[in-house]
Amino acid sequence: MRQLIALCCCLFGLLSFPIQAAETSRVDALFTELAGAKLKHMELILEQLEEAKGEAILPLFRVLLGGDLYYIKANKNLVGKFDDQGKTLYKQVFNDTLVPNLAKRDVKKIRVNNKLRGYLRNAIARIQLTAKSPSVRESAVRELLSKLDASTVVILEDLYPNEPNKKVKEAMGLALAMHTASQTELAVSNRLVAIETLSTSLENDVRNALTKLTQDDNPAIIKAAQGALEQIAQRAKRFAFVDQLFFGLSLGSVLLLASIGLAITFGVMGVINMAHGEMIMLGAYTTYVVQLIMPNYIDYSIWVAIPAAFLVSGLMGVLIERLVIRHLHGRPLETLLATFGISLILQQLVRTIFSPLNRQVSTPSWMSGSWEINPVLSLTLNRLYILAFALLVFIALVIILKKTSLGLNVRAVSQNRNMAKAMGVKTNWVDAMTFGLGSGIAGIAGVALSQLTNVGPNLGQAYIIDSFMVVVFGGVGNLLGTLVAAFTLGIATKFLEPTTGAVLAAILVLVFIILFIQKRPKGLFPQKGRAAE
Amino acid sequence: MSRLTAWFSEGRSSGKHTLPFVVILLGVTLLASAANLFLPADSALYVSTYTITLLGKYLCYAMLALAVDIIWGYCGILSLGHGAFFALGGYAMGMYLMRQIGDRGVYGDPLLPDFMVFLDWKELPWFWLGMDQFWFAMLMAVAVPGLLAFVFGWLAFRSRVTGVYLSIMTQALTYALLLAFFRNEMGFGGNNGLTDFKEILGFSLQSDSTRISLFIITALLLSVIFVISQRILSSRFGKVVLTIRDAESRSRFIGYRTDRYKVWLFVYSAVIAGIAGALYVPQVGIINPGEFSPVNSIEMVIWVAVGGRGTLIGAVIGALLVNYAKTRFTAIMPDAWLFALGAMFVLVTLYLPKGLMGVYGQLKAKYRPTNAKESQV
Amino acid sequence: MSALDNTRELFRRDQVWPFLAPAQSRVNVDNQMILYVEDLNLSFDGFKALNNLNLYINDGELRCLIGANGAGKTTLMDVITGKTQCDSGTVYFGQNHNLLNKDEAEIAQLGIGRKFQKPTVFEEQTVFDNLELSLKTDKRVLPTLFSRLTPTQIDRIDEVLKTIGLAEHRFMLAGALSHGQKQWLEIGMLLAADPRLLLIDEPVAGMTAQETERTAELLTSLAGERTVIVVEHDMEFVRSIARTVTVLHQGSVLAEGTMDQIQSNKDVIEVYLGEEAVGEKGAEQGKGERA
Amino acid sequence: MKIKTLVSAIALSGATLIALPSIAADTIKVGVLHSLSGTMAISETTLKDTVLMMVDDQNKKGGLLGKKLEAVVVDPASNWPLFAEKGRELLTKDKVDVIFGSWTSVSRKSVLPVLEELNGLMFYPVQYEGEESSKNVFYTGAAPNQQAIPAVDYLMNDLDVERFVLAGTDYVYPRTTNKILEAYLKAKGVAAQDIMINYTPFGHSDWQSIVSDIKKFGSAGKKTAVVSTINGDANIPFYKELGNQGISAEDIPVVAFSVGEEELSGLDTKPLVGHLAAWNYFQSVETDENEAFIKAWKAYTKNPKRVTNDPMEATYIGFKMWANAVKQAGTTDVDAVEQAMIGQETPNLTGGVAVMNKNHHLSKPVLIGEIQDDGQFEVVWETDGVVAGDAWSDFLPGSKDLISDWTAPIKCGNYNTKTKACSGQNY
Repeated sequence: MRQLIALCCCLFGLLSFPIQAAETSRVDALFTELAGAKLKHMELILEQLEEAKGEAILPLFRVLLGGDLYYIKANKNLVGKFDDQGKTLYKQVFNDTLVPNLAKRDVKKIRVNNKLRGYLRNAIARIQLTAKSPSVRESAVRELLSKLDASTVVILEDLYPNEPNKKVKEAMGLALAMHTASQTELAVSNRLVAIETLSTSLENDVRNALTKLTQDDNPAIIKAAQGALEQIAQRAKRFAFVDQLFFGLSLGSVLLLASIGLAITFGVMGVINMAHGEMIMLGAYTTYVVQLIMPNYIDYSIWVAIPAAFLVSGLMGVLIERLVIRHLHGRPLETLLATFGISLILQQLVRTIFSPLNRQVSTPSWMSGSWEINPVLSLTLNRLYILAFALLVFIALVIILKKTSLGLNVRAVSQNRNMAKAMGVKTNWVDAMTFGLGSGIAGIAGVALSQLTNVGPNLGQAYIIDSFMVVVFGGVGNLLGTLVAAFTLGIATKFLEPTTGAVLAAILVLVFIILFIQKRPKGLFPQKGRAAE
Repeated sequence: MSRLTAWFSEGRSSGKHTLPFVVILLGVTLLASAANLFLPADSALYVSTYTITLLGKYLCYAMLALAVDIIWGYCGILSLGHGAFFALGGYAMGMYLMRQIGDRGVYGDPLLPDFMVFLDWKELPWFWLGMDQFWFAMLMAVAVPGLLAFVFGWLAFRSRVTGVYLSIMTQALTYALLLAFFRNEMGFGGNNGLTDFKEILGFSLQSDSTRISLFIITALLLSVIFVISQRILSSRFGKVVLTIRDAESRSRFIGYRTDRYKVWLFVYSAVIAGIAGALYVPQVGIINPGEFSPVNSIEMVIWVAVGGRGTLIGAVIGALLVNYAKTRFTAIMPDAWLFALGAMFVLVTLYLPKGLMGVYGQLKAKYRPTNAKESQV
Repeated sequence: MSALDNTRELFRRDQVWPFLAPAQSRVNVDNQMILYVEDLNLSFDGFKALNNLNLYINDGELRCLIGANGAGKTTLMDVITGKTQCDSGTVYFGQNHNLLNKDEAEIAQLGIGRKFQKPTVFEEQTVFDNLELSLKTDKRVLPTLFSRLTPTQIDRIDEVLKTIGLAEHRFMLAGALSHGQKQWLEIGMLLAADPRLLLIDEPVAGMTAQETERTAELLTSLAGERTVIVVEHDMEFVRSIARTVTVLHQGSVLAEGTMDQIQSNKDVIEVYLGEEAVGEKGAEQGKGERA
Repeated sequence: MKIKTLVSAIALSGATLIALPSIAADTIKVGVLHSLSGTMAISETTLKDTVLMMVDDQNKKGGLLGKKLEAVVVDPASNWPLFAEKGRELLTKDKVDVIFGSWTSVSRKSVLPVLEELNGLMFYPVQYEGEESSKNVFYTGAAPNQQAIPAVDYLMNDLDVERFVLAGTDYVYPRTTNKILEAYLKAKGVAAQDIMINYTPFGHSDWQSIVSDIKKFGSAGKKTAVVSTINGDANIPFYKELGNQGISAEDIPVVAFSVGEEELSGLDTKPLVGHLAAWNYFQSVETDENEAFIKAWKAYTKNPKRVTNDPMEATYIGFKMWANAVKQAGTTDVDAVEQAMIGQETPNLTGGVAVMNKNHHLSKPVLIGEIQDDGQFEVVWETDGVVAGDAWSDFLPGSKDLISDWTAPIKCGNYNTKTKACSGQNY
């Protein structure tokens, strides 16, 4: 089998060789034409190029699709732009030889628009049907599902029989089935078989094809199509549920991250820390700064940002504790006022330092994109990571509080300050550390949030209230409560949203919390000891 | 009637700041008004209409601060949701003013306010009915906040939700209302709220005389509420309220149903807030969901903290000072005023735990120790 | 004018509004019993604080509760005054008032006064106000709002002030009083409320010898028209006032009787009085020899 | 009686300090009423700087009528009632001759009555929902017919879009715009089930479900596009979510009305390449005026990376026109300037000429751009010639019959062509 493929490949090669020789001149002409062509003419040129050069044109299309195709103003030669450690260089499109000493003004970009991009994707897919790696072939086929025209079908038909890879074959089979099913002149039996095969797929294009078939004039076909759609819908429903659950969990993880720091400063120390949101904000800005410092290592920046953010926010926390909170012990409601003042100051501070505009924090490549489980269910990677991260932080925190001596002291102080003092615990030190810890974790949360939302002076304000709700709902001073509360609220919101819409969902959740607190005045997991009051 | 006056006269002994306060307040009010009406615009003593509306606004805030102080300073209940009651009162007034526009709206629709016309609502929602009657609107301005406070307080205080939990719940309350009023489906004008008012009781809101009268009315109401509150708080009821702040369980063991005391005080405070809101809207010219935002409610608490909680006069002074400072700062140093304000809050909580009145008290005690002794009488 | 009259009618102080009128009947003590506590059970996660405890108090008697720490003395008071809910059992005040379905305020209004271990008075208010607040009056919201001190009430307060010896401190903030004075003030607050039943938790803790004596006199004098239950550790004090003593142990009654009966009671001696009793006996003997 | 003195001190100082009559200096005062703190600071500070730059620039040219210009900046702090108060402060206390300010509709609505009462003059530089025309305000931003409708036309004609998602933040601008678009689309024969409308609160940050709904809605075989009136802050998480859920511009293009260069500078545009925005100006347009403007701006802000955007152009045009009008009228008196403004022409930055119409709205070209990976827009379509801003939309039942004409004989902001009546004026 393999040999056979190889054989046809080189056959292709042999055949195409003389033609190539003949056509080189024409191709070059096309190239020069491409340079500086009007958007509307370009598609035509590209078509000609595709048929002329076949697979060999791929690199050009790729570069063009990536928006990196330039031409040298002087001689209209095409070059591809690429970045190397921050400085832009240009290379030949077909053989990766570097084109030396080209400055920005020597070259001009060849623009593409959506139409062209669409065309290029298909073209690349068509060409890639015969690519080496099966995965590429498969994605190529799936890409084509939506635009099945006679020509592609022909190609698929003669590739189908001798396709070695099972999955690719499946995909091709699907494509062909779609085609057969849609052909009214074919025998009903064949079409029914085709529909049968379609009913096993979750692809959108398949579903749309079937929906078209329900307008078919043959009752049998209609019936079959509807049956198939039924099946698909059934399966899709299950995945939809999973999807929604994931959304809920993801929102929950964000709430958890935002509130867990507060669970310490507020829950354990009883400080109503209105500046908590700004601690998160500081974390986010730290991420931004880190990325400024290491622009070429965005992928690793996060790993630097996390400890950095922890330190920055943590130190700020210690500072606040030493300067302000320390003087307000036993007056929780007054810490509210002081910390509110602090939050105002911090906001204005970043506004003056970083300007009030949002700052760009780019997502590491390994965090972008999504994990395609199947055509209807795909989980976005960044949220997946953040979910995991939130849980990680939570566990780490629990360990710190339960296993380390700091944790022991913290709990001692939170339960009975004076007794702890009497036993020789350095309460001042513990307070500073606790507050630092809480703030630091808020900072880490900031790193995570910088991947989801905009990094601006108001970042903190957006989360402060939710955080308080989560902590109070969970039970002040109880980490587990915070965890449960965060996920409960997250999931609840997400399952309400489809029916009620975002705003009403939020309102309902709030009202629910208010009523719940009437029933359980100390939250889900009431805490023993006096820290709460 | 005589008995009521008797009841008041008795309070005089305890509320010894009351008289001077009322005198000064009304005095300043009348002077300012006169200066605005009768002096030529170029004289140095002329008080511009801008100042009048500004002062009017301050007085509304002072009234609001009074409400917060009554519940926080005297009963120890820190409400972070008083903005809600204020805004509800304001909306009641706003709806009345909206209905007053009548067919002078840009679309000339006799019944529907403009924002309803261009989001093409077909008929007036039920809760707008009757709002064209001044008395009814004013009734709503006090009844709605009062009712909300009653329901909330009744639930919360009976199940003994206290301290931080209560504060956060009040915050949740106002936040929920904020979101609700943002929704355009609610029929309260969404984010834009209610604005472009023309007349109140037939008097044009643009005219100085109306502004002055609104200003004077605000001052009058403020003093009346001040006197009543002073009296209430110096009655035995007031003493019970203090015991709730200091040792609630004890006063239960003496036989006081503290939860009921709290509920009624909460309602009273909410009603004052509602009145403040209703006076605020015609002087400022717009009411929108922003008033519900939790940050506003926190600011109110800070006014009281600055002035000195537990003393009505302190609340008033705090509100006037902070807002005056805000006005000045936003004009003088638009880029840095938040620093100043923030620093102010921090410093006050750190060094003046009893607020300005606390300082005043200390000074007095320092210079006139004998008097300090009497003051406990 | 009629409207005016109505308002006048509305605010007459000497009578409360009908719908506010108390549906409260007097405490029924036909058979000389004022407090019935029957098989009371209460456990704080696992630990049994009260273990089907039975206790009957006669009307007008003075009863001492003694027992080691954690014997359930204070818990019992908490249950009686409605501070804590018990798991099972019944507590009746007289024959007609079931205390378990009432909250602190109601119970207090029925005429059960309580003094805490640690004196709790309203520190921000004057001694006078403290007493005024605890007077036996209508304690619902509106009446309190429009209430005014009647001469009789003032006399009552003066009287109490004399009894507790704080007459000259009447306008001092309660917070400024000494510990002992606070103790007295709190007792005074009980007197002002003139309750049927007083629950007094360690009245003489932190008092000087003669203060203690005066307290003893006061309590004994109270007994009779009032019923008094005293929890105390100071044996001397107990002996000086006690007619009947009840010993609690691990949440249930261990023994009951006069001081002498108690002291001669075997199991009491071993669980509670133990060495102390022996020591005292020894001391007496010593005296005897010297004599 | 220290207390008495204290209170009186405060009250009086309050009264007098603010009331001290401002010394009539020999300058022309330009009020700047943009939020410098709070939620809107993110957008408005830029415009404050723009005005300051224009003032500098004008002064370099020797000012106006032989007087120097003096900018008076105040901070309404994104607090709507404060806009009215500060507006009054500018007009009565600082006696400014003109105000440049406001971004959100509500802030404009809040200050409007004050302007009309004190007969002030304000330039409002942001695209908005229309349905308003005041004698005292000149609207240099786009009206719906200068942004939304051409954009939808482009989607239908050039991209053959058949299904539309109208996603917006829940406030009056998106509400109105979407109402207009809905009516327009239906008029164009788009079926009701092919239009999906969705509103979210301000600063909405969790877009998962909504984006996945859009995805589902878009997977029905017909070409689908999103028309986004989502407000500033919420956009970044929205686009991030789009990118992560793998919705590319080829599948479902998003055309936004409030996403400009500045918003894009806040995020990584790689995943957004190809999404659209409709404006009257893009930084990428290559004309001499624009180049000069950009150069000046970067120099002024001392930041070579600083971008320009549409509201800045609107401010630029507004300021130029006002300056010309003042020259022409020879005074800064509001009524004179107001009349001189109408018919005023000034070159815009995209190579055309902006004209101020009788309804106080501008005639501008409409451009549609595709987001590029460098955070700039590539113009893919533009109207031939300029479009006149329409104060009162013809697609809303309430306002079909209304027109605005501030020249004699009508002199009315909301003149009903049917009843020949002018309703609701505030003066």
